Amino acid sequence: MSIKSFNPNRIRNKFPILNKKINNNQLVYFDNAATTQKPIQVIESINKYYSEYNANIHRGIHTLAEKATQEYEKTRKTVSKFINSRSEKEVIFTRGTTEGINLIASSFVKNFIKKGDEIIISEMEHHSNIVPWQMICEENEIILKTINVFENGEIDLDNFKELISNKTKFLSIVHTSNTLGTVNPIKEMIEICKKNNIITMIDGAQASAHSKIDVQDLNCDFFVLSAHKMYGPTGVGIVYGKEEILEKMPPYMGGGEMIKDVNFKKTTYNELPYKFEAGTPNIGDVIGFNEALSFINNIGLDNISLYEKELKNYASNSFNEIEGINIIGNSKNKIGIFSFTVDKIHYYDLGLLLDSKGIAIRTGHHCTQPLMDKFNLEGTARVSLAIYNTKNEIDYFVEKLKQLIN
Amino acid sequence: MSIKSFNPNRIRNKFPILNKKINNNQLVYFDNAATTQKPIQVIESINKYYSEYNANIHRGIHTLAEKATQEYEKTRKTVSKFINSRSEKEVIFTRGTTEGINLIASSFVKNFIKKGDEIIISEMEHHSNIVPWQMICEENEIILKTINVFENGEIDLDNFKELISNKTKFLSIVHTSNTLGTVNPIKEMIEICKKNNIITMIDGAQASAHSKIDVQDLNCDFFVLSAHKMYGPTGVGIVYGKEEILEKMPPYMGGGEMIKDVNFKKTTYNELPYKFEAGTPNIGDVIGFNEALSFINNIGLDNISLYEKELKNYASNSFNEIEGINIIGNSKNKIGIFSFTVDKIHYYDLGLLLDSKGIAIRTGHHCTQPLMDKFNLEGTARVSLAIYNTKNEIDYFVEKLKQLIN
Amino acid sequence: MKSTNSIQKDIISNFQTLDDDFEMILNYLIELGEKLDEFDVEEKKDDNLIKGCQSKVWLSYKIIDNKLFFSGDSNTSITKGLLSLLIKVFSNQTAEEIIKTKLFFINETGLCRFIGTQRSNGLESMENKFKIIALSNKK
Amino acid sequence: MKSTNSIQKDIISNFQTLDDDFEMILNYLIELGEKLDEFDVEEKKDDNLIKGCQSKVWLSYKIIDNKLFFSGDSNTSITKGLLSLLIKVFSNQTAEEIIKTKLFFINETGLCRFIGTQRSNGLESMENKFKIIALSNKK
Ligand SMILES: Cc1ncc(COP(=O)(O)O)c(C=O)c1O
Ligand SMILES: Cc1ncc(COP(=O)(O)O)c(C=O)c1O
Repeated sequence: MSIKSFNPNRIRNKFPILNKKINNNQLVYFDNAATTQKPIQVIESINKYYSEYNANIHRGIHTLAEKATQEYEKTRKTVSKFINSRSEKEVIFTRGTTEGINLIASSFVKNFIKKGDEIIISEMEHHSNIVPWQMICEENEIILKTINVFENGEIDLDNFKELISNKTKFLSIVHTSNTLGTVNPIKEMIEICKKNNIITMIDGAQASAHSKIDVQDLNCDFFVLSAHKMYGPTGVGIVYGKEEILEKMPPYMGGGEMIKDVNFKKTTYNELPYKFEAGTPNIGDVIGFNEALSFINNIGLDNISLYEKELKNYASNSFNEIEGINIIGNSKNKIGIFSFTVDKIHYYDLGLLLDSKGIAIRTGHHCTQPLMDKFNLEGTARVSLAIYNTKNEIDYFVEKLKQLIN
Repeated sequence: MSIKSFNPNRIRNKFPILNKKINNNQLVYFDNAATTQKPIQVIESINKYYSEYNANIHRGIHTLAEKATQEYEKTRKTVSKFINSRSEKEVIFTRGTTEGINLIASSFVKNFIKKGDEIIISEMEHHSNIVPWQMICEENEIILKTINVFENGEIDLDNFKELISNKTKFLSIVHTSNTLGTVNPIKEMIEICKKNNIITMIDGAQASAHSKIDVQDLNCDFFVLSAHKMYGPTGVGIVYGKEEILEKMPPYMGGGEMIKDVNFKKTTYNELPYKFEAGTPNIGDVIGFNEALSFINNIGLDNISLYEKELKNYASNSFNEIEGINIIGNSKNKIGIFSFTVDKIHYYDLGLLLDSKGIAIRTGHHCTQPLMDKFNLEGTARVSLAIYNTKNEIDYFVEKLKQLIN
Repeated sequence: MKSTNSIQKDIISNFQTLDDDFEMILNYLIELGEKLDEFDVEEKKDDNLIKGCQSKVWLSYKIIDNKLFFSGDSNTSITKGLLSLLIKVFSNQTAEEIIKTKLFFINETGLCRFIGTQRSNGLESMENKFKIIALSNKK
Repeated sequence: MKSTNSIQKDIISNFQTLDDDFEMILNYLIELGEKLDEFDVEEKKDDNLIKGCQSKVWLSYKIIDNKLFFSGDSNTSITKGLLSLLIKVFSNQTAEEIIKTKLFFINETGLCRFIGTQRSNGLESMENKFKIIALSNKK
């Protein structure tokens, strides 16, 4: 499918929720950075799993267990291709980005980071990429440093380079900011890290549905994402890790599935990726996630990027014409995420008033309080776009916002 | 509904999968201890969530977010009533029993258990109630002790009392064994613990769908369960903890939702239960779980226990008549879980051969290797019953098993 | 003086005329907020602050003839409207009356829509603040 | 001597007559297992053991005229049947031929049904054992 033949309405039809009326108005869903909506094929595949072949996986030999295991592992294969990992063993299922970061913070630190060492994050991180590091650093007397963010929402690369010392062992950085839309120069940053023997983790929560991720090309050591921000179900996420590093890490949780042999004297752990998947996983939703990836693959990330860029530019131009609006985050390289404040209307009022017109936006600190503090804000209103959004919706939004301002 | 009017066929009709044919035979699903099947109301509620009001919860103010939050929190209320906790704050959502035990092992130990202290589990524990304790004990130089299990599958209470010392700080014990079916005298054990200031955790994975759980009556400090073993979706579990203990525990994972204020200098954590729920939870399935609990409540746990007991006795009598079968676990107090071996047929062959007749059973060590070792077994075949199983199915199973043996 | 219950009933019947129209409810709340007496800037201090998830509320009071009179403000217009309703219910009442009042108008008007669970801080902690003030002024 | 590929094709056509009937496939496998030559008890040692998730397999071999001849056993009848197929394919072949053989019959017969992902240990590690033996006996 080329971008010419790209028809957002054909895509919209695949999302049952987009036909809903909210407060007597057609739903305009602009809260995609919080979670995306789900196409019918995802919903149906979960339905089918529970109606036709629900069973616990891996250990069972009966037909249902076999089928469920195959479908579950099929998703792993699809993810592996999607992010271009060397092997399926490098794909670990989690509940979401947050659990992924906690897994890495907890299991990695135990082996590789010592008292007095340093970990670097940035000022624009989501709480999920701050708090796990704060917790683990406090417990282990490790020093946490933060890279400065410029007024325009871009990262201060010089400051990053200054922060690096021979004690720096780890960089955890967001690929695309959920508040500013900024796409960070992560490839460049990873390269710098490689030269300094710094392990890198990329928070890809906001990136993975919008642009092609190639973990081999990036050469990052870890990459985490959430299915629910990629048209997939809630409760599923991925940790990608380089095999040689994952091999060396101790398990995160203990339990069924992650063991080879359990003995009160000596327990041995299973091989990758199972070592990191303790207990019955979220089978139904992992299977549903496969359909979300099919949905994305069918349109093609190139087409998605292209269309979303067009949409972002259109939105950007329209918003700039509104008097009294302040856009927070004007990075040259950004995606369709717009944080803004409006003179004289509190974002909370804005959110509710727009909701009464059927428009769903997010308001608040977007789980980036340090960034809000930095910009002297308590919160913002945020519009975040996805593949099913249209220029018409942006026009409608602009019209309603102008009415509120005037 | 009284047991007289109890009609398993009316219940069977609510489970779409039970109409399936497996290898040209009607499915006979006897693998309920691994995971139960799901009634249509559970499947439909997940479908409805994704089709009508999918949104990220708690922080959003738009209509979809509001509705999703309400439905998510409704499940917490239902769970709280279901287990009779004092407050909803005592109900924490997890991925399942395994994550719950890891949460407790990790967060509780940090504050309350010191080097040289002792934790007690039993020989009949599931790996999920062994390995987290092994990991945390090794890391913190805590001693792990195990209560003896008798040949008949009952726990050795005298041995338990002997194991208790003034160093004993924690007991983690399974309510109902997934391999033996044994229902442990946990109320008595908890009482003994209370007298000795020992904190108690009950692994309720196999109990919660089959008998009434009242955490206040039990007076346990923690109770964990998995939704997928209670006619609910995969990917959801509960940690119940007494409020005063949960209050004192540090958070498990860091991230969104579990914080009050994040600051690079000082981060403060959210109140209960949110302190323990980092990141976007498994919203869709938590909502689906509410319907599973409704399903159980509508039949009534009294009726369920009564019917399942009848079924268990029927099965027990039928199995005892089969020549060459050895039932492992003959506790006086047990539920409809039958582990067995058959002379001359390996359990693996049994599992596959029965599967070819449409009968789904589990084979292997059932994630209880230490128990297998104790009984000098490598594994067993296991039949585990649920509310939708019937005497007819048991007859069919016995007939096929006899054919295989002869 | 009307009882807190009959004031609540008045509020409910006012809201009924809005026919559950979300937009009208919001606009009505904003209007109600605008009608609140000007709040003394000096009272905008931390002691009087109720911090919700996304909005701030200040609440102060006076006692005249054994009765409490509240005034308040918020940085968001809609919250201010909600606050004005609570002030309407609780003002000109004795501490005892305030303490024993059960707020039923919130559910019946559908205003619970604004008490999202984690944002309960919002309305719930507002209610708590009124009650705490009343408790500390009980005879 | 038939090539490993043509032996695999024979196996596939034998299985085709079973019409994907699961029960018939199982019984056929069990029969195949029963036809395996008796395994020398002395060879039932840990060195020759391939441990799967639920079953055990023993594999030993001889070399005659540069060709490898395998014999094996299993504690489960169905696995033994699967093993007999691998022995059929790989026996009476040179190490070089074994190493370069791609097993396609497993997928085409639907026997992959028995290679559950985590149980892959089963068939996959059986295949690996054959190849390792061949590698260590390569000229
Ligand atoms: C007694 C017992 N404990 C714990 C578990 C682990 O539960 P889950 O896999 O849902 O985390 C199981 C599941 O088989 C169980 O039977
Ligand atoms: C940049 C970023 N990182 C991490 C997260 C956390 O993801 P989840 O809540 O799915 O764990 C989010 C979600 O908002 C995010 O936007």
